[in-house]
Amino acid sequence: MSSTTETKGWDRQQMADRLANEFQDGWIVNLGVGIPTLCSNTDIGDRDIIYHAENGVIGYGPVLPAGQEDLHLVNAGGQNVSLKPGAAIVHHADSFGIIRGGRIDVTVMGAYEVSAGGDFANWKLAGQLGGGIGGAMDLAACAQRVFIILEHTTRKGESRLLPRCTLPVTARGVVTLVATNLGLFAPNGGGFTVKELAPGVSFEEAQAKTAAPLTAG
Amino acid sequence: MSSTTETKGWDRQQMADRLANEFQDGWIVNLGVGIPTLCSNTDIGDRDIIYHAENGVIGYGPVLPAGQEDLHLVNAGGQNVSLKPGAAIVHHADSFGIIRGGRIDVTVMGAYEVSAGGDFANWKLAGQLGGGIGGAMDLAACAQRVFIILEHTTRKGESRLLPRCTLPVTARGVVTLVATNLGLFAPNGGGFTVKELAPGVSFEEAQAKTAAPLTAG
Amino acid sequence: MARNKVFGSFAEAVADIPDGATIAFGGFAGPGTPYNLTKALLEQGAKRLTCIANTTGGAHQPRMPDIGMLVENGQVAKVICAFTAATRPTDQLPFTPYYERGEVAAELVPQGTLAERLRAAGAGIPAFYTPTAVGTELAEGRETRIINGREYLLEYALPCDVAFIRAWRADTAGNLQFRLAQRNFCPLMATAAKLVVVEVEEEILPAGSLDPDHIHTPGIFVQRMVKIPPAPEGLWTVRRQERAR
Amino acid sequence: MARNKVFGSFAEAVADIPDGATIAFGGFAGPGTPYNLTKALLEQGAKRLTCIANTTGGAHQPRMPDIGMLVENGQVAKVICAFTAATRPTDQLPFTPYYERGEVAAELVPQGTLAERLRAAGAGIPAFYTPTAVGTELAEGRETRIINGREYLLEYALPCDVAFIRAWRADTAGNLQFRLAQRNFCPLMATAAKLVVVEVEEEILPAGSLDPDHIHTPGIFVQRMVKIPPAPEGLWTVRRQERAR
Repeated sequence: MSSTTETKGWDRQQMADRLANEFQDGWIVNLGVGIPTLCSNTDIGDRDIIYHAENGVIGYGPVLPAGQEDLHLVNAGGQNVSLKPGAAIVHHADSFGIIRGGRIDVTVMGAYEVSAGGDFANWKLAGQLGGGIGGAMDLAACAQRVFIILEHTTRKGESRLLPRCTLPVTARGVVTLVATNLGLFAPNGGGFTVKELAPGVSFEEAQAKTAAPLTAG
Repeated sequence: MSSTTETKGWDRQQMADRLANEFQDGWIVNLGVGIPTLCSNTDIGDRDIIYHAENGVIGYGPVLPAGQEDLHLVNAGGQNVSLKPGAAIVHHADSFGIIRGGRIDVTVMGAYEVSAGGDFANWKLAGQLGGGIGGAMDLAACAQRVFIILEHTTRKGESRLLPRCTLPVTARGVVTLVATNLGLFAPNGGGFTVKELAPGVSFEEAQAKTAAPLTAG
Repeated sequence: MARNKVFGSFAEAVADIPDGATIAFGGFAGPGTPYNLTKALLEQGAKRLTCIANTTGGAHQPRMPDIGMLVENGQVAKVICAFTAATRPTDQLPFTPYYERGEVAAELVPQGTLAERLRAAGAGIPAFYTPTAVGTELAEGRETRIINGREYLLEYALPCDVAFIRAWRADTAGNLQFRLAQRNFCPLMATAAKLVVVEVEEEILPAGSLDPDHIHTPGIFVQRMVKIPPAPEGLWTVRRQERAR
Repeated sequence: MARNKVFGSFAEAVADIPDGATIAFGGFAGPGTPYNLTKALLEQGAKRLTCIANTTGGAHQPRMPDIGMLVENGQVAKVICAFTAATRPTDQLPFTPYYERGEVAAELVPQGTLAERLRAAGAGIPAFYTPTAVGTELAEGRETRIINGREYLLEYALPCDVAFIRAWRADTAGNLQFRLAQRNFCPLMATAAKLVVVEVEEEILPAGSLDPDHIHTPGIFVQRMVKIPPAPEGLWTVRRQERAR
């Protein structure tokens, strides 16, 4: 873990760290825009992870500091990243061929909502005309695993972990692991299994902030 | 024309020359195995022709003499060819993407039979199980033009220009120009229009050797 | 006689783009984006355009020429892209209010499906099946098919009249090389369009200068190229442009 | 811990190929053909194989290890290729009499459809439409569809268990470069197969030695590589082999 905190719950980097620690040696990993990109900051020892971005960059490394960037090289979030030895570039159709072909071991994405059935919603807000899909539907439908990182509740305090999504879904029944500021959860059909609670968070508090039944893992 | 002859009719190179002289400046041309490959020997002045082969070689030139070959470079007939400046290599799916995408201005192929309706047959002999399609069906269905080169008659003297094909066809209604040892012909639905007769060949002789009605062009 | 594909100015290269054209714009998060051609099209003024791209642009400052500006300039009838709104509620794309007021139409397409539809158009494949978007709002009322026990959505090829792309190196035959993340949609759009116009970063080299094994877009797909002049005439990436000031 | 993908011998690289496997063989008229892996498979002896390739080989002398030899060795149940017979009546493929006697099955596929079915398998596209073969014997009784007024044939993806391919250069990450006409089907088969085994002509270089912009098959698709030793142990092209004697 990159930092410790006295504060209750996990911060953004800790949420990313917790999921990154699930990555297995040799996995090909796609990181979504926002908190998921923080996973590439996590030190996971000598495990060899290949980061893939939608724009066809296979084998990228850390974000480079200002002045050291290569302006021809960005990850899916537009950040100027580095390349690791053994990197390769393909075009967008080949990149999504890799995705649809099932070669991505895990995609980590942000979301507005996750359901007990493993559905998630991250492309369209309530009442919005259109939205922003990007590569999320391709990744969600085709990656071997879908992990989600999101704040446990909205700013109004409403649970983002729900019995069913209220927003239009990105894909159905695909999410297997969810990191929030309160802990690590796995959709189980009827609710969520608590795999781990963040420091200072009790089961009761997590349940109180979750609109679906929690089960001790 | 690369040579003249006292003999009646055209030889193989002359058949190829006659069709090659139809190629227009800037055309992308695919040449089939056998007599059609002789088209690339034809001197057609300063017209810029790009030769494409099914294996993804775009912009090849003449066959190289023994000892000068590059063993990594072959045309569709397996001959060791040269590359012209501006050549590019793609893989087989992209090569047939070029074909199906309609980028080939003309494909020149050999055939067993051609019909008055522009059908032709070049992949399966009578009574044969299976056959040899290669890229012929893709090219025939998708090139802008299909030109055929074939001997006018079989060894038994039977016409290869027919009211209808007797062998399984490669594609229907696609052939616009046919060069044989007797001349240049265009399928016209009811028969063939005579565009040109080879030296020493009379209309009557051509008609006598053709199983479909000929019309003076 | 090899054709001359090298044009002297962006204005000349886009002069005859007609009203009603369908234009694909390369680029993803900066690299590969045809800023200079887009700027020339803003000045040229063609109207009722259909614009195909990953996004309409304009979510970040400083703005560079993008489809959002063509929309603001009244040149766009429809966009086909993977974002019609930003995913972060606090961002707003300049395009979005035009869309919400019904002044511009939009077709929202998952990014991989967009790439594959362009690739299909270039490869003579009129339609294909994909697992993407099955079970979502985007699949409602549309044709699906079960193949080997899984449900797939039918998608159609997306041909274009014109593609605007940006490349790193080129030769006079039109062969193109893209550098790193610049490749993205550019080679696909080049195959899908009837007229391909390229802005090129490096000097355009004589035919035969590029290794035939290392060409990303063969010259047979490319009709027009313009070398990007140094700033202030030529637009580079946002950051390069800033540096050039 | 990066995996070791470099194997010491062809025998080791093919040792666990099971009976009943579907194997794609790269190559077109020589370049890209995995002669050494095919030879090792002849010695390994796996049976009831389905072999996918442009052709079963063997039309010309001197013969090199090919699918026709696997057929003669009793290892093949079925072939899927663009030639089950030679087009010239005077040629005969070694495979053809086995097919005619019903000892081996065959699926004859137009070359472009074969390439596209492999590409589709690698790209997660389960099926697509193509104009090729419409109106021919190969389309009889099969599903077609009219799209924009033209008739197209439905074709399905062609996934493989194993691909045997030959490359020019490689690095330890499995990134491959093919030289000139060697590329042909090889990159497609690499995406379509679960296990990709490569015979490599040049020394296998450390990861990072190859320009990321000029890699034809990314290393994520490649599991096993063997450097081709000099003759007589290693087989090159027919002509190189002759010279090496």
